[in-house]
Amino acid sequence: MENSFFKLDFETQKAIIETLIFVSDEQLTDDSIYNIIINLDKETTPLEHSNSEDYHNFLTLLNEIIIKINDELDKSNRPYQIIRIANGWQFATRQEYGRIVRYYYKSKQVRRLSNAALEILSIIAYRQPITKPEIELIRGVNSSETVNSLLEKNLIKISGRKSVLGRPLEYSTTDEFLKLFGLNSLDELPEITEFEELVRRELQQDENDITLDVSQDVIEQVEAKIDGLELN
Amino acid sequence: MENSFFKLDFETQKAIIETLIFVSDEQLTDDSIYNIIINLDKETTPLEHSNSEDYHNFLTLLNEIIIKINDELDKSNRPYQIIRIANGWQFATRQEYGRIVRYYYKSKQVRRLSNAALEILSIIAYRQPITKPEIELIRGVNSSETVNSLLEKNLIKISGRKSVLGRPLEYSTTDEFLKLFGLNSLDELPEITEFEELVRRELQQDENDITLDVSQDVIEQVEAKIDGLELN
Amino acid sequence: MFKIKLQDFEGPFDLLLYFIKRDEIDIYNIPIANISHEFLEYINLMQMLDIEVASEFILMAATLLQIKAEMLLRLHEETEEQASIEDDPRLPLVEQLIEYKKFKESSRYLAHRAEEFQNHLYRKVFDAETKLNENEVNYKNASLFSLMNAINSIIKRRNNEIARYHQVNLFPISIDEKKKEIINLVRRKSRFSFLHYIRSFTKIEIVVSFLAILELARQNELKIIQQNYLDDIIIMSNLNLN
Repeated sequence: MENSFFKLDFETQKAIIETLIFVSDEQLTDDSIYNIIINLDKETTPLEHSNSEDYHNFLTLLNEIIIKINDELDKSNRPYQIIRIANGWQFATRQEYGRIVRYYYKSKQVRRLSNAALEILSIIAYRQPITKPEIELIRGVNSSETVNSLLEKNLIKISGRKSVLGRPLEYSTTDEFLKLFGLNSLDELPEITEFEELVRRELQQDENDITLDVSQDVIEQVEAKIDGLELN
Repeated sequence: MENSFFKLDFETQKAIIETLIFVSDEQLTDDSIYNIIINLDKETTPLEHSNSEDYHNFLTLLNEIIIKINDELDKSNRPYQIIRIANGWQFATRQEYGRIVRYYYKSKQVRRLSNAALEILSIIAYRQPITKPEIELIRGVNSSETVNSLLEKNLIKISGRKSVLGRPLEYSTTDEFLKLFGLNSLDELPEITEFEELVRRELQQDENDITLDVSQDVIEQVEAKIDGLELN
Repeated sequence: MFKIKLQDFEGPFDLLLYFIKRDEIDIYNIPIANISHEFLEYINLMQMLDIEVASEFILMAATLLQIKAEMLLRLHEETEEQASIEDDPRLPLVEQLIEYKKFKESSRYLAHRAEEFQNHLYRKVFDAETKLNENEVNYKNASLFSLMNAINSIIKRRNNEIARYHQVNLFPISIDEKKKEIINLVRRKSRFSFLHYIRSFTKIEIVVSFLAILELARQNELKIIQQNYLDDIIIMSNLNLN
């Protein structure tokens, strides 16, 4: 355990984990907590860690911390705690206050889709049917949790399997989605050419070479300009 | 006090308030908390309450409750508390833990506003509602791009149209603005005259001795310069 | 053409205020001849470096020349008399400058507040959803506009990543990166020579460094000193000024 997180005292570790879960806009998986903490010291994102001893020790510590936090929340009579949901951690109210929460949501309609959810919804809306690896290629980040939560919310559905290696699941939007966004059909979505361009760039794996959009003669012009500058 | 909320014991009242604030992803105003609580029993939305005795008593109780909650959060070492922001109540991390977590979340950089954006924000903050031409008059430079980006960031909003020729849009600051700068209301901003004094002190060396600074040989230089300029 | 547009390179008021502060000039007694001379030189420099000169700068140059002309006339008319403040042709400009500077100061105050407050982070995700019937739910940000915004933010994010990749090939370093590098250097060394600094740079890197230093000086992040025209430039820490 070289990482400095492990050298902190338990109270500080606990406060950091509690804060991370508090401020995250998605439920936090063990993996993502681990990555956030490891990244503190190293610049690279660790991959292939799931079997490492460090990771194993981290999981033990994390569980200990969350049990302790919930214990404290319980003892000080807080009406919420950290729960395990969709393979991640997040805050939730205790059951007995559920009625208040439900009332609050009903009256205020204050719920929001997270940014991640909106991004994924928009990608699926425009590119359906689409697989999770393709979504992640476009977004550039892991999207499993949010895809699952959108499935739960019934805003997207599994519509088939792609006939490529591994036969990954394909996702499409639902009628719920149309209703929520006030659309009669997907045709009513505005066209976004820039988005098309991005998708083309990301999904055409054959085009590995990214061409420079600055041509040789522009470079020459710049150099001529700089030569002129030195004369002055 | 007919409402049953007031008949509950303090612990339950506290838990209800804490739940409401914790559940909300925005700051909750005194009014909205009052409305939710009143509505818990009745199905109708009460209006015109703000002068009622009930409302007044409620405010006293609410303040008492929030002080108690924060006290408990403090004692049990939670890394967050309830703060007063943008005319409402909201859970937020304590400074010291926010700092640590921001450090961990390297990828999630806090948005840093450009100097131009800050200038425009302060002009709007003090002069709202204000039109873009009026902003540009003060800054002496085109400000369209930055105004648009502030709109996108939801730090300013279009609040109306000025009744002059062309009916230009008027801009005002938003609650987001208050939250970004940790303000409860615009009244918390220092008086603009304070800055004026600062500026005068800084830029005025000697207020009594004002002389013209143009001598004969400068005149010749200037004339040569003006001639040169016309050639361009 | 190779046009550079400096981001947040603010307007002519900033430039004038910079001159005034640098030379410790009394704002009510601006040496208009010197200032307009320097202002024009600056515009020339911008043109030389192919920085897009905003029309506001041209307008300000014209204003300065006009004020100068008016002062020349006054000089002829009232050689013996003491000039009164009220009809000083510089006054309207001075008032504009003060008005602007006032908000510039308050914007610094705001920046400071934001800095102080940025460590209060708000709670984001909360699970109340599982306890509700999803069909009753109305998401208040479920609008086409927010979908468009989401796409926009993907495009921006991805383009930034790709843009970074592009730059590696053409420009080894951006103005922003250069600014960071220079700031670090100034913090470490407190002063250094421009000529020494650029001795092993490519031409484009020299230009980028120069622009970065100009910008930093204008943002009051550092101080630049040049004894004589065409001399070496000394870059200095600005810490003692704050």
